[in-house]
Amino acid sequence: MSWIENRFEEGLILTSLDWAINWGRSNSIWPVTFGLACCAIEMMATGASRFDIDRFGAGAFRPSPRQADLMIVAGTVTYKMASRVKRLYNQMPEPKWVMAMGACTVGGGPYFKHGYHVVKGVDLVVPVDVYVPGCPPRPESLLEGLMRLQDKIRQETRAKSEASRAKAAVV
Amino acid sequence: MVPEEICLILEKQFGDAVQSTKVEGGHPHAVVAADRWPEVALFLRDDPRLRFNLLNCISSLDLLADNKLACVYDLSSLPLDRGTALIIETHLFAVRVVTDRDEPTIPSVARVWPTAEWHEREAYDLMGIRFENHPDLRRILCPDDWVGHPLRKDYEFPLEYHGIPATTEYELTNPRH
Amino acid sequence: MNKAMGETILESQPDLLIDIDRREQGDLDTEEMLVNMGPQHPSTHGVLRIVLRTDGEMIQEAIPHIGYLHRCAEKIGENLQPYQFIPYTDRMDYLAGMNNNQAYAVAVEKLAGMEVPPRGQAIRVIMAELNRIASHLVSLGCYGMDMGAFTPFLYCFREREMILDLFEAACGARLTYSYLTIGGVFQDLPEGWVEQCREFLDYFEPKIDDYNNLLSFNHIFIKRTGRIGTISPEDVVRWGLTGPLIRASGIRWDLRKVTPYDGYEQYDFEIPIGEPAGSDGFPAAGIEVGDSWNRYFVRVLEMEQSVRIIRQALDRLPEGDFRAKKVTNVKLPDDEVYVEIENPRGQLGFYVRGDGSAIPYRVKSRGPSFCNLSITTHVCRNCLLADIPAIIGSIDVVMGEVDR
Amino acid sequence: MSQFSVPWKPRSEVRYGFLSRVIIAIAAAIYAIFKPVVSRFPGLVAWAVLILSCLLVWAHAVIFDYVDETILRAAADQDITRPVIQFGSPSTWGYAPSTIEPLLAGAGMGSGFASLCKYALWPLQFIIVRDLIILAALFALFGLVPAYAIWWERKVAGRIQSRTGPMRVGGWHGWAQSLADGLKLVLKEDLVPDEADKPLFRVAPYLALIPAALAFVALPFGVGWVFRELDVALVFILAMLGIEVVGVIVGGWASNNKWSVYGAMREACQMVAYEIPMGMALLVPIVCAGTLSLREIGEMQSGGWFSWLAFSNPFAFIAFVSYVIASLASVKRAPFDLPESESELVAGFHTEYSGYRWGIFFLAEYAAMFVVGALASVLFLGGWNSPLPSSWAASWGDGWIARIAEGILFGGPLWFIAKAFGFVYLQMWLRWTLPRIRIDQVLYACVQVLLPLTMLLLIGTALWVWALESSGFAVFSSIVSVILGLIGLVFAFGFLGIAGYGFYNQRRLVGRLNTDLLSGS
Repeated sequence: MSWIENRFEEGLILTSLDWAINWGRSNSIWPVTFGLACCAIEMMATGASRFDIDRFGAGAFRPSPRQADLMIVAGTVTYKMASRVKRLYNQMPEPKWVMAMGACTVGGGPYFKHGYHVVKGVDLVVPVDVYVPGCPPRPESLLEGLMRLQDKIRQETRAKSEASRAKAAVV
Repeated sequence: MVPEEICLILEKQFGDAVQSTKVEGGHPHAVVAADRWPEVALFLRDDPRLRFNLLNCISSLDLLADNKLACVYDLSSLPLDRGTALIIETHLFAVRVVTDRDEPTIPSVARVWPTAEWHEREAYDLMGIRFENHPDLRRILCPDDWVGHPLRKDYEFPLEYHGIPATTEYELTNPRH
Repeated sequence: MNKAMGETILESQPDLLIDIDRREQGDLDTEEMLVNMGPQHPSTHGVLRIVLRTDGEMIQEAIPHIGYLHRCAEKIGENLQPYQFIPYTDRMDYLAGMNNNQAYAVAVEKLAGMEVPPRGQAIRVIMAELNRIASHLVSLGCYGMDMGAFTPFLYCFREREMILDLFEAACGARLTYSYLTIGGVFQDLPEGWVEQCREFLDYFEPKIDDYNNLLSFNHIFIKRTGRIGTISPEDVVRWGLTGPLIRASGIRWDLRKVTPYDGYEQYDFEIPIGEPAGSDGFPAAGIEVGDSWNRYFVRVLEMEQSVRIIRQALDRLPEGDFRAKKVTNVKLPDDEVYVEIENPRGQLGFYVRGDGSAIPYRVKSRGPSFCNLSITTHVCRNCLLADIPAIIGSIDVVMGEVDR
Repeated sequence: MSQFSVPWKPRSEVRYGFLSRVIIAIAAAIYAIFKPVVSRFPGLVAWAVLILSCLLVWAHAVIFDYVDETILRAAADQDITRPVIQFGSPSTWGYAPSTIEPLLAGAGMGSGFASLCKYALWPLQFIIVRDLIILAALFALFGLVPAYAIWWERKVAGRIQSRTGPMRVGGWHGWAQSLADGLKLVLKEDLVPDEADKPLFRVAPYLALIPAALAFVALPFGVGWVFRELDVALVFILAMLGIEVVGVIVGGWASNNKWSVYGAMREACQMVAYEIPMGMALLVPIVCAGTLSLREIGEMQSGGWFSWLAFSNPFAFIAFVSYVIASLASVKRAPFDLPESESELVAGFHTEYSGYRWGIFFLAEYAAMFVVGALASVLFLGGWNSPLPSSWAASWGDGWIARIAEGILFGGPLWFIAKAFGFVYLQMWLRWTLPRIRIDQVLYACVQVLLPLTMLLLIGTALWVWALESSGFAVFSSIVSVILGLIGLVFAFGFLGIAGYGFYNQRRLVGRLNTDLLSGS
């Protein structure tokens, strides 16, 4: 929404617009089918019958990153894989979000000490919105992470931010 | 067939090429000279008494104290007849091939057991043993531009790879060996 | 993929160049294409990457590239005591954590000369077989999904969740259990667990028929997988394939029978093998020994046998200790040992070498998926693009175990 | 400078299409207005929108008839002849509002109401205005069918897979899920790959969408409720379904992605394979009916269940089954979903598509599902007629209530839409049950099995229709059609019974084992 962002003050129209847009985005977070390791199995379990991530509208796992909104980095990211993760992130269209699922993607996890080939946290490669700890996180944790992401999306606004207002004041 | 008999057969067939044998303990094996190893491998596979048709695993070993590298080949023999009942007589054995640590070279047995191809690539990748006559000796697990062979005892952990920083706490977490 | 990369692959595979020369003499020549399948691809089961050399839909060559999940397990094993390394074995084959724990525990016990009490052994067998069922369920479901049938996947996961409930009750974890530890199991079974397990088995056994009706004997499914990717018994052994693959090719080989460990010799069970078309309980046509369908179906049959083993183990679960007295700081002698056990995917081997201290000098694991995957290039030749998921799925790789 | 120095793209580089901007603004404004109603009575609104849009299609004819009648009767009463429309003369513009007012008042309306209506009714005299209104209603339906079908598909999939599907969005059973998806898709970045053939890439989704929309134009929703009644409606609809494929092929090719090209080429192969058997199967009812006009075919089947063309002779019955199979291939549904097969070709022809362009492909696919279902219902299953013979209603008179009751009981757009959605449901059911077949098997099934089969069916039907001239055979034929009708009845009840059983049973989802209560766990 670059063409409308940071142009107008907050107002009735803009907040209504914000509400509608955030409602649409937060209720339709499609993850990309991208499993790396153990956490991917829990991610599959989250999509399966008992936990059913589809209840929140996030069940449409898209095989192509072009159609996805959310990249759940589920599992250990290695140095060999890091460039692929980054490419996948770049292939996703805006707006996009990244969830770091599991201890390995949060910060290296059990492989922190002797894992010569393990990236110590996926935030060294792509920007992360929500961290879900656990090794692997239970499906409930992943759903909780999804809801935190929804909260985060609902707080987005297209109005002039404090920072840009302050910058304008300085200029 | 017990390991003693296998060792006897091997020593009778190859003489000096079998440098030593060890039949007691958890892992009976024979140490074979590196230059004769393909011959021995072929014999192990094709001899009707031995028939070691399955290569289970190649374990590379860094003998830092002796300044040697070694490969341990675990073999087993299984029947190929369809639906054979379980009264099959199976036997297990291992062969160790030792090589110099500075110029580690062992002849490849990928032509004898095709499964050895990937195992040897792994040993090359992680331990740095070069396998002569290997059809496709490239790194298999680490990226092609990886520096060093990680499973060696004196391996230095990388501090950075393509701009991604690794941890700086390696001095605290230096490997024991 | 760019052209340069394709050329390096061709250069590294001299026989491909010969193949191309032969093709160029033909009168009708079509352009070949290098297609990069993975590491992010829905049907590569994780981060396997396969470079396909295709002529239209026909696959001329499929070259797997692995290592995208290389997590340095062997290096870690050299730096931790065995009981500390157990959690890392969970994460190698994350679908069969219990079996991996068991393999390393059996190897270390053999090296250190430890004895596992009978109750510990029985619990191990129960857990290993339950995990075999859980792992095969995922394999079945994912294979169905590779073939385009989405629903069996969710049914399989539904039943698997119940097994995870049982594991959770026993050890508190859903996926990475670390329950089978050196010298036995980590803690005793909770009260009432045995009854719950029986209840599950009663629920689960009829479900196998459901899977068969829905997927195994589905006409389209047999058409898609039968006679695809057939591996002869000779090739199976040459490439060191084990587990359901070797059995599907008609060789009755199972380490639980051949070299029994943890008291498997006490239990009465059969080793299912792949059968030709028209055998009892098999489709009348469309399959052959060693094809993808048989590899799939051997897993279904193995689940039935696992249920049988679990029932026997539950019936004769002995009382007493569940673990040896000393588990931590066990001194490993200056010796070496190589032990293989039957993992759901094949023979999982651990080579452990001690040097007199409590930390092993060298740990090497032989992942069954690693060996099983190495036949890809040999099998995926002159088949259709749609057969690649059929073959890879029937090999059932877990990349955590391939790359370790 | 390493490749990881700037890991994310600056916001300023994000590109949005012009259309997406416009749609965002309109959609957001509309939603902001309706937000209070929607958030309070979600279920009500969902059903109201669905029913209203069905009624809208239905109602336009009634309104126009009423307008025509009123004006003409009033004109006749007051002895005013309908003006001859001549170019340049004032009467080109129809009756002036001032003329309409006394007419309406004379026709019995209150003069106040008549003066209110005069400006509203004035434009309705012109065909083009009427057409625009009908088109608006039709396109509302066209947009609504896919949106509803996508949500429905997710719910059906959930039920089949022993889960629940969307539950949260909007409240009642996630009814607003498609709305949220649509809004989000429109708001996504409009991404065109650098290496793609950009004009083709941009135009391809519309190439798929517009034919699917045009097919709606010739669909007869009921007697007189068709936008353009074509003599060759069937050929027109088939042609439109054929053109839709071009969009897929162009999109796959223009993406410059190998997976997309695979998808496009598979679609091309598949089209060649299924189009001929599908057309052949559709010729069978045409031979039975002797006309290409869908309206006439529909009217022929107004004699109740046993007069439907699928039961008219054994060949038509089999042709119906062949058509169902070929139509699955035509709309790329499982087990023929090869062009977008997820486990083989990442996402097939739409691998590179994102945002609303991808959404348009999706819209077209679901609209096409509805169209092939509608075709099946017109040509084989009685069209807009209910299973009860419409002759039963003849004595009811033509009062308003009788007309509505007739429309509900004996046939009308609701029956037509319900039948088409029955087919859509069948397609979903198969999609979530069957594995996918391989491309060579598709070609084999279509070219070597279905094509000879449908050819034989065509010859058989022709002979059957020829033999009907002898009266003895006609008796035999009617007996056969009763038997076939009974078989069809068994199938229909089986279909509904299994669906109902599944719907009821899957409400009881499988729960956890009772391990929480174990001591020590």
